[in-house]
Amino acid sequence: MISKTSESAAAALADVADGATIMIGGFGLAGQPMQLIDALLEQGATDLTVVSNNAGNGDTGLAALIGARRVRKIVCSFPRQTDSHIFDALYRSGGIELELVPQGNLAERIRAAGAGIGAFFTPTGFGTALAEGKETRTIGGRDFVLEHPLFADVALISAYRADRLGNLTYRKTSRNFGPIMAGAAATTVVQVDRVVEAGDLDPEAVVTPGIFVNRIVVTGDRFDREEWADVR
Amino acid sequence: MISKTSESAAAALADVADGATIMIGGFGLAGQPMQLIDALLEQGATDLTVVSNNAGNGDTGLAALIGARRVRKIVCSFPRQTDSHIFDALYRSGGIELELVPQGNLAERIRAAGAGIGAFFTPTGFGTALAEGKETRTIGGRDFVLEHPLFADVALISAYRADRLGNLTYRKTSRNFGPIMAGAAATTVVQVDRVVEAGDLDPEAVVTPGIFVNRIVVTGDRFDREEWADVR
Amino acid sequence: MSAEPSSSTSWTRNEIAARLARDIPDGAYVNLGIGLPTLVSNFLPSDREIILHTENGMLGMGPEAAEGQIDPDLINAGKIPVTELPGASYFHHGDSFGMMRGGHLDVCVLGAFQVSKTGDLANWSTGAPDAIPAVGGAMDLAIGAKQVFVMMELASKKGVSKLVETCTYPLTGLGCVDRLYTDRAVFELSTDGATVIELVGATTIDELQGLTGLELRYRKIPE
Amino acid sequence: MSAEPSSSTSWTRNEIAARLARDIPDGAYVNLGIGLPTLVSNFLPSDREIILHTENGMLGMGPEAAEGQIDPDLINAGKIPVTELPGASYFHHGDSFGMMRGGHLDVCVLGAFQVSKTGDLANWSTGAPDAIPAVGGAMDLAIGAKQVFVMMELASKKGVSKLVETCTYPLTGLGCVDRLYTDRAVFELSTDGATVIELVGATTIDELQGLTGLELRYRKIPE
Repeated sequence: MISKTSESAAAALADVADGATIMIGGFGLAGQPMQLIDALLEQGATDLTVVSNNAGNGDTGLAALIGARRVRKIVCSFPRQTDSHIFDALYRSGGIELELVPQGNLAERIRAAGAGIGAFFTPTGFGTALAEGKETRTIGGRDFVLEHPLFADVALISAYRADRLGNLTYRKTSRNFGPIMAGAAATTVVQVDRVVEAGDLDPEAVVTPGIFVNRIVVTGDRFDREEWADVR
Repeated sequence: MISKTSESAAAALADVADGATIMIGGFGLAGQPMQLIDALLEQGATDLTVVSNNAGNGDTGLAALIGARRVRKIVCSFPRQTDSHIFDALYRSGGIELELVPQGNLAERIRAAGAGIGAFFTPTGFGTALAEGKETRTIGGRDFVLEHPLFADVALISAYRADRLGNLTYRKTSRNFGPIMAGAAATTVVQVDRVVEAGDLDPEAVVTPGIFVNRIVVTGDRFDREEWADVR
Repeated sequence: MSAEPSSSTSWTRNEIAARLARDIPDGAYVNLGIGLPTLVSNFLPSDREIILHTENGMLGMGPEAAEGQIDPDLINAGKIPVTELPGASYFHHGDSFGMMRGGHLDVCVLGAFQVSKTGDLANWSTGAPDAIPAVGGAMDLAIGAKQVFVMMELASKKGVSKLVETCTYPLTGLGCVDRLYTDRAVFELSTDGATVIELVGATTIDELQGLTGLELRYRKIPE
Repeated sequence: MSAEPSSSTSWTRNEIAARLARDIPDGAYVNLGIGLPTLVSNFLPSDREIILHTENGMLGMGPEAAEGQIDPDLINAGKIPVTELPGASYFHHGDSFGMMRGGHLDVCVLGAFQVSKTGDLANWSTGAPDAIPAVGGAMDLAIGAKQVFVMMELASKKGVSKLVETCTYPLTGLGCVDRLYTDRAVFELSTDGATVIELVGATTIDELQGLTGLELRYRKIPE
């Protein structure tokens, strides 16, 4: 019987290699797979390329991974935030490489990797500095830039519920990059509050089918944490 | 207060023009918007281009529309079926034009139209007769064909439930082309069994957000029909 | 809130927001960019149902969450906790930006550093050499709606026009701004250049031409 | 059902299906194309959990619906009513074919008119001038899995080999077939050509070379 549940975050990430490309879900803190990032920090892989919308918040999660000098390069849309001081300092000192991608192109490049698209023409960014050097084409009177897929060795994402087959549901706007990153990585590791019986998730409401998920790490109910006290 | 519910299928389709491009959802009979096709037949628009996976089954629905000589051209992946005799006869006599598209390219071209993608490189069909004359490119050692979006003036689809804002859920494999066609058409008309109160559909389980839906036609519970007797 | 002019020739930010809000029709799907444009949400006419999109994956966004309602899983593009209205839906980033790029939103409202007379937009970078770049969804929003409205003060604090012949800051999008709402006037922008469609208080076309250095047409459009 | 050879040198269709089924590993995501490949579902080892994909938008497809269980909303790619297993999920055609094209399925099983020694596949059209063309998902399935297995009789009813140097029928995909399961032998195909990895009964390499007109290598692969 298939069971994708790992005994721990450490076990789920044991084989992450130095130099790997890691996608990390989340938009700000919503959907950021904190326990998995902590485990990656602990695990020790370095020289990583990270694909993520932001470049870390505060001193925890992705920010801590960057602070530990484990990230050679980050591919993201919005590194600069009020609380991105770890990235900011490292970037200014030349300690981290940045590929800045408009958010929708970032999302579509990730989606393209999962969907077997070789490249696509997008209108976003045409005529701007972020399209410099890229192939362009006018199609039906509109101008487009050619963008290529973004693949990863490992995707770390956060969802709400899983079943043993890896079918996932999310919660509100924490869904963000999870479903598309799950498709773009050779190995997808998801942290969820709880694993339920196969059949307990409504097949109409499964957002990420289990085919995209390799390993599940159970982290316990989010509502037990202080931050969710208001909506417990 | 927004309400997208039309008083009848006839009212919802009153403005379909001759020469229009119409997408019609469904895979075989599952998800085929029968009442809307019947209303289109009644309405009288002709010289239509139809985008649909199949070219009609038996003597009803899309088959009847084709039989009435209202379809100039069909863009589809699988016209020939055991019960596609109306299309078959017309095609053999030169009475209807056919653009044959591999099913996944058909789906992705429809998705591209809704998602603002100008064109995309797909591996499907490379080196085959269905890619003849199309631009090709080798990317990362793999061969791709360039395909362009398919837009429509009107999409006719079938869903299960709607709310007044046009949020939709589907039922099982009748979902098929509905969600992507809803995004690719200037006007999307959906037939549903029932319209429920805004808030009654779980926001996590809405498959087609109302932004893609213009008009709703209520057809009554499918389970009242003979075909669904087994699973009522 | 009141939308009456606070001076005889200029509007406050709230007044700009209120004026813009009146141009959003009933039933519209709207994205209000982060920063200044969020003010518009305070002025949406109560007799219209306007559905707000947030790029991080939601339609039917409600007001900011009050204290005691904070849900870390429910935030807007500015990462501020918000609420959910009946009829809301959630979707992933691929679908959310597809929705934008595909032109399904009726209106996007954005702030700007500069806007050119033909609707070029610069709002993501000042081009300062030591700045840490960040674009987010700016370029997607710029091309991601049937109509793109920009709201800003017409002049910088130093009195330099931000409506210009050609943007000098890095571009966000080309020819993408349809309407520009400022403290001094409302403009329609097109490949033909800028047309004033409303003057604030006693503001004159001559004044605006002096300030912007642009040749401006005037065609009053009734609201 | 029994999978013993029914003659000393050839397998029945059920035997081909049974042999192929044994190569599908536990936990695999599999698409069984319409027609002949659906036989494989009868031979999936009961000690393995294999998840079936149907291109019309479902993972976790169960067996054909029995009488009294027919749901018109629940059909497979062949438009046959099927059932749903616990842990199933539904998705639209864009996502379903993205899943295939993106290489997420472990195995696709297809039928064929012809297969070339380097894995070219012809299974959608005989090229007859008066035929009504129909391709469906054939071309997507041909490139849509980590491994593509084809099952067919090695020779046509007229005794002509369907494993060929170069396909003469219209192609479905280039170099896409990894393994070919036939009534006489199992082949591995690659850019290097065809390798026999299993001979049925007393079948010899010489016989197969005579039938196909191809130079064939032999390398027995233990199951």
